[in-house]
Amino acid sequence: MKRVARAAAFAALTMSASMTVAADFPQPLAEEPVPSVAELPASYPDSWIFVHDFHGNSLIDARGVIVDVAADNNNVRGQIPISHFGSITPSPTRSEIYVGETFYSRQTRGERTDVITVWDTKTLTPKGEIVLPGGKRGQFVTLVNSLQLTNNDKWAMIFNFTPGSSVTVVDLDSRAVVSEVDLPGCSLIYPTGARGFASLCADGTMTSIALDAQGKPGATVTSEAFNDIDSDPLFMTPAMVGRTGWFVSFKGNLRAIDFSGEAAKVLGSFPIPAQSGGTPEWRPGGWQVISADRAGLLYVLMNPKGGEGSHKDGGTEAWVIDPVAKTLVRRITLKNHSISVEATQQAKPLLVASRPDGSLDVYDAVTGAFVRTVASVAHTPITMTAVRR
Amino acid sequence: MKRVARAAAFAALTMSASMTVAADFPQPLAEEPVPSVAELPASYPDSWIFVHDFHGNSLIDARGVIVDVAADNNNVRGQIPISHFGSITPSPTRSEIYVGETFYSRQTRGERTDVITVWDTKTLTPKGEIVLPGGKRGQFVTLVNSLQLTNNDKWAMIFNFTPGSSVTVVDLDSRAVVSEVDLPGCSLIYPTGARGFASLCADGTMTSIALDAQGKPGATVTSEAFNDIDSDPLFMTPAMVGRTGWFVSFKGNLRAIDFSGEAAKVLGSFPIPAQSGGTPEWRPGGWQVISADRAGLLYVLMNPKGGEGSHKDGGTEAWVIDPVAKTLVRRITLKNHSISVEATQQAKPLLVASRPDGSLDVYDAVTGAFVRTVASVAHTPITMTAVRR
Amino acid sequence: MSGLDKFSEKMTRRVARATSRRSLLTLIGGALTGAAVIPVLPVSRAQAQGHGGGGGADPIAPQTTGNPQDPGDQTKCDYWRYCAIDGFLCSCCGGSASTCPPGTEMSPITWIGTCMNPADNRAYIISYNDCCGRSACGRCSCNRNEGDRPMVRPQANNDINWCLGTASAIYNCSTAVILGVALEQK
Amino acid sequence: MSGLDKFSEKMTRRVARATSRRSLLTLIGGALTGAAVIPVLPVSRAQAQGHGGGGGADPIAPQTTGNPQDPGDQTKCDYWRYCAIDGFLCSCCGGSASTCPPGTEMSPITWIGTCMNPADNRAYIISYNDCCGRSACGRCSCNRNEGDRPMVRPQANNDINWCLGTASAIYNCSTAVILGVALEQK
Repeated sequence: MKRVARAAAFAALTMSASMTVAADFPQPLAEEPVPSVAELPASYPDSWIFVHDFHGNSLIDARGVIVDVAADNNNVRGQIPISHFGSITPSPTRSEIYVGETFYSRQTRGERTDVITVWDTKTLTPKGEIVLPGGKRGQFVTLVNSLQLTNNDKWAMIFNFTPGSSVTVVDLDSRAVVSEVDLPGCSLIYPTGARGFASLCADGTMTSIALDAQGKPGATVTSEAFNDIDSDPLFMTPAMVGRTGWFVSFKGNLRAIDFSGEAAKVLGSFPIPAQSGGTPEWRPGGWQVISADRAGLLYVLMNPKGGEGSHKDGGTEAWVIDPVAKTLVRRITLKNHSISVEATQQAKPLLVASRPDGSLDVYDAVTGAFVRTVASVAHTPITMTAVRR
Repeated sequence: MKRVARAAAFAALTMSASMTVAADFPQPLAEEPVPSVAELPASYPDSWIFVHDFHGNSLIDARGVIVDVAADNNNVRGQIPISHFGSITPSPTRSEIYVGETFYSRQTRGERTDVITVWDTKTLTPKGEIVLPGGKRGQFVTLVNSLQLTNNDKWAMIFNFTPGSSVTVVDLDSRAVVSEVDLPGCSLIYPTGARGFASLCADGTMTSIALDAQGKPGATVTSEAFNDIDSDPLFMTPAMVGRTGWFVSFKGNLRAIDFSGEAAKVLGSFPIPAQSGGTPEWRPGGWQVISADRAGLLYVLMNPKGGEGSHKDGGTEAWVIDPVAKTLVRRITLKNHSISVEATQQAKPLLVASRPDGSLDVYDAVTGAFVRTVASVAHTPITMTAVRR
Repeated sequence: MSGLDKFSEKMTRRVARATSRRSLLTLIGGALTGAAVIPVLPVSRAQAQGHGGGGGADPIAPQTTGNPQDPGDQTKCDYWRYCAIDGFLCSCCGGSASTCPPGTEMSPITWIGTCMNPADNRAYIISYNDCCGRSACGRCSCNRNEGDRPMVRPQANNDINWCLGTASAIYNCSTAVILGVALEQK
Repeated sequence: MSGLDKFSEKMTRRVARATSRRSLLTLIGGALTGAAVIPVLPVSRAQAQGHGGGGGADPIAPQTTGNPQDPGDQTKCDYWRYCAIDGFLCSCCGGSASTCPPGTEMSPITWIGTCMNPADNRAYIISYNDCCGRSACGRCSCNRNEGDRPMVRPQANNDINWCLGTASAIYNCSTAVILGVALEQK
C-alpha cells in the first residue's frame, strides 16, 4: 500500500496548479471502462481497402493495414501481421482474412513453419492456422495472386516456389491441406470456374488446372502462347472485372482473359491509345499498376519516363480506360509520384494511389479530383486490395 | 538443360554490344569463389563499437551493429539480431557476445521463450542459448546495465521485471541458470567485486548483493540514500573508469561509485561547472549521456534547453570533464543533434555521437575535431558500447 | 497529507475496480503500475509519422471527440490527455484515446498520470494502458517526459514496456483512459 | 547458336562447380536460378540509406577495390557489377561485393547476370548470391531493372527472395560475384 500511496503522491504533484472548475461544465467527463478494445464490422464497407505494408527495412515485420479511404479521419482501422514476404487475401463471404506466412522458432533462424493464418474480420484475432508442409511457400515481393480462393471460398490456394513451382490447396473449413499440384514452368494462381485455377507460364502460355471435389488436379488445358515475355511481358496482377482479368503489358497493351470457365480463355488485346509527352514514352509503371472499378473501367498507373527497366518506377498519372470502347476516357494527374493503384468497388468509386513515403492519395475516380491524403499508412505500401463482394 | 540454356541465352542478350578488350588489361579479373562469407577477428580492435539499433518502427527487428569508427570506410562490420526490447553485452575475454531477448512461436504471438543467445565474435553465428524460465525478462528501452557479467565473465546476470524485480544468474560455461535473486524495489545490475552486483533502489539507496561460489545471494549491503530521484535523479547508465562508475544526474551533478569491493561504495559528488548560454540552462540530455575514455576523462552529452522533462531530448555539445580535478576540460560542439555518446578505449580516443537519423558522428576526443560521419548505421542507435578489455 | 491519503485511497479503489484481480494484486504486492512504452523522444521526433523513410509532410487527419468538454485532436501529441504518454497513439492505429486497436490486448498494468483538461479546468486521472500483442503500430509517435523519472522508479518511468500480464508482451500502441477526477472541489 | 550452347555449357559447369550438389540438381531439374531480392525501386529509392526516418543526407563512405581493372564504388548502385542486382548491397553490411556479411549464409541458388566492366571492356558473368539468415540489412538499397521480367520467368525476375536452399530463408543482402568472362575474344 505504501507504494501505491507514493505513486498517488507523485501523480498529485504533477497536477497543474489551477483547480477551478469551469462553470459551463458542471459534471466532469465520464469515467471510461477498461479494458476496451475496438472491434470492426464483420463485413467491411466497400470504401475499405487492405494495404500490404511490405516494410522494406524490416521485411519480417510486414503487416496488412485496413484503411477506410472514404472517411475524413480515423482512416486506419486496424493492422494484422504478415511475416517475411507473405500474402494477404480477404474473404468477405467468410468474414475471414487469410495470411500466408513463414515463421522461424527464433524469428530469423531455427525451425521453419509455413502457415496460412486465419483472421477474424470483426475482432482481428487469429482464429486458427493451417500448417503448410515442406517449407516451400513462395517468397517474393508480394503479389495478390500468390494466395487465392476457389470453390466458393471453401478452399485457399497458395503458390510455392523452391525454385520448383507448385500450388498447395487447403480446405478452410477443416483447416487441412487438401492437395498439392505441381506447376512446372508456371507461376501464380488465377482462380477459374467453380473450382480450379490458371497460371502464367514461362513459355508465354497460360495453363488451367481444374480441381475435382477432393481438390485433386483434373484436366489441364494449355493456351496458345500469348505473353511476349521477352519484349512486352504482362504485369502479373490483373484488374478483375467480374471473372475477366485485364492484364496490362510493360508497353501498355491490354489483354483480357476470361476465368469464368473451367479453363482460362485468352481474349483479345488492344493498346492503350498512345499519348505524346513521354520521354521516351508513356508506359505503365509501378508495382500494382492496374485496377478496375465496379463499372468495368480500368485505371492504369502511367510513367512518362517509360523504357526498358522502367516498369517498377511508379507513375505520375492514372489513365482511365474503357476496355469495351477501347478508349482512353481520362488522364488523372496524380499529386505525387505513386507506386500502386486500386479502385474501390463503391458505386461512386475512389481511386487510391500509394506513395513511396507510405501515404495514400485518394481521388474521385469519376472526376479525377483529388479528395484526400491518408498519411503514413505504411512503411512500404506495395499492394492494395479493395473490399469486394 | 533446356532451361539452363535459356537462362544463358537471356544473359547473353543483356550483354552490352562492345566486346573489345582494352589492351591495358590482358587478363580478365579472376573468378571469385562461392560461397564466401566474411569473418571477423575473434578479438575486436579497440576502435570498434557495438551499436544497439532499437529500431523504433519495428521493435521486434532490433539488432546490434558492429562498427569500426576509426576506418575510412567499410565501417559496418556485421549485425546480430536482438529481438523486442533486448540487451547486448560483449565479453572480449570469452570472444562471445550475449543477447538477452524474447521470442514468440508466431513472432508476435504464441508461446514465449526468453533466452540469452551466445554469439561467436569471429563468425557472428549463434553458439548456443540459455533459456530463461518464467517469461520475466525485463523489457524497456535498452540500458546496458540490464545484462552484465561477473565472476571473471563466467556468469551473466540479467534483469527481470514483471513488474516485480529480480536478477537471473546464468553460468556461461554450462549454459545453465544458476540462481534467481529477488530485488524488491531496485533496478538494474552493476557488477561488484569478484562475484556479485549492486542495484539502484527506489528509495534512493544502492543495494549490493554478493554471490557465493554457487551463485546464491549472500550478504546484502544497503547504502545511505544518495539518489535524489524526485528532484535530481541519476541517469541509470554510468561511465566506467576501471571499477568506478561515474553517474550524472538530470541537473548535471556527477557521482562516483566504487564497485571494486563486494559492496558498492558511494563516493563523492560534484557539479559539472556551470556554463552560461543555456535556455533555461545546460543539462545532460539524451539516452546514454555519459562515457569515459581510458585516461578517465568523462564525456557528457549536454542540452542547452535543459529543464524538467528535457532529459531525453539529446544534446548539441559534449563536455569533457576531468573528474579528478573536477574541471570542465573542453566543450565539443557537435555537428548534429545527438542522442547518445560513447568514447572508444583507444590510446587516442574517439568520441562517437549517435544521431536520431541513424548515423554516427565521430570526433577526435582529444581535440574535439570532427573526424567523420558513419552514415545510416542503424534505424534507432540508442546505446553504444565500445570494445573494452 | 490527509487529503493525499484520501486521494490515494480513492485512486486505489478506482484502480481496483478498473483492473483485473491479478493486476490489483500486483499493484498492492510489488513495484507498481507504469507508463507506456517509447521510442525515446529525440529518436521518435525524428521518426514521428515518417513511416519508413522521410515520409509524410502530410499530417494525419484530425480526430476530435466533438464534445466541447474534451477538446483537441487525439492524433496529436499535445492532446490534453497525453500529458504523460509515451509511444504510438492508438488513435492513429485503429483504436482511440481510450480504446485499443482491434486484435490487440489492453494491458491491465498501467501508469497513472494526472492531466488538466483545459475545457473544464479539472484534473483527471489518466490511465495509460498499453495495447499489446501486435508489432509497433508505427503511426503518431508521441513522447512527453515531464515527471518522467529513470528506471530506478518504475512507476514514474515511461521507458518500460508495460505490456505485462498480457498474452503477448509485444508492444503496439498506447491509450489515455479517463479513470476519474483527481480531486473533487466543493 | 553453337556459341551460345558452348557458353551455356561453360556456365553450367561453372555453376556446378560453384554450388552444392543439391542446388545443381535443382538447376537441372526445375525452374532455374534467380536474382536477389528487393524493395521495389520507387520504394527503395525513397528509403535508400534513410534508415528509419528521413536520415542521412550523409553518404556511405566509398569502398573501392584499389584495382584499376575493377573500378567504382562498391557501396553505390552504379558500380559496374550491380547491373542486375536488387536489394541491400552487402558491401555496406559487413560483407563485400563478393562476400556475405559475417554470420549469414550465401545462397547457393543465384541469378546470373552479365555486366560490362568499363575498365577492361569485358563482359563478365556475375552471380548475384543473396546472403541469408539475418534480417534485412537496411543499408544501401539498390534496384536495377534492366532485363528484369515478371515472376512468370523466375530466372529473370529480381522480386523473388532467392534465399532458397539455405538454413533460413530470411533475406539480409545481395552480392555480385565474378564467375568468369562471358565470352572469350581472340
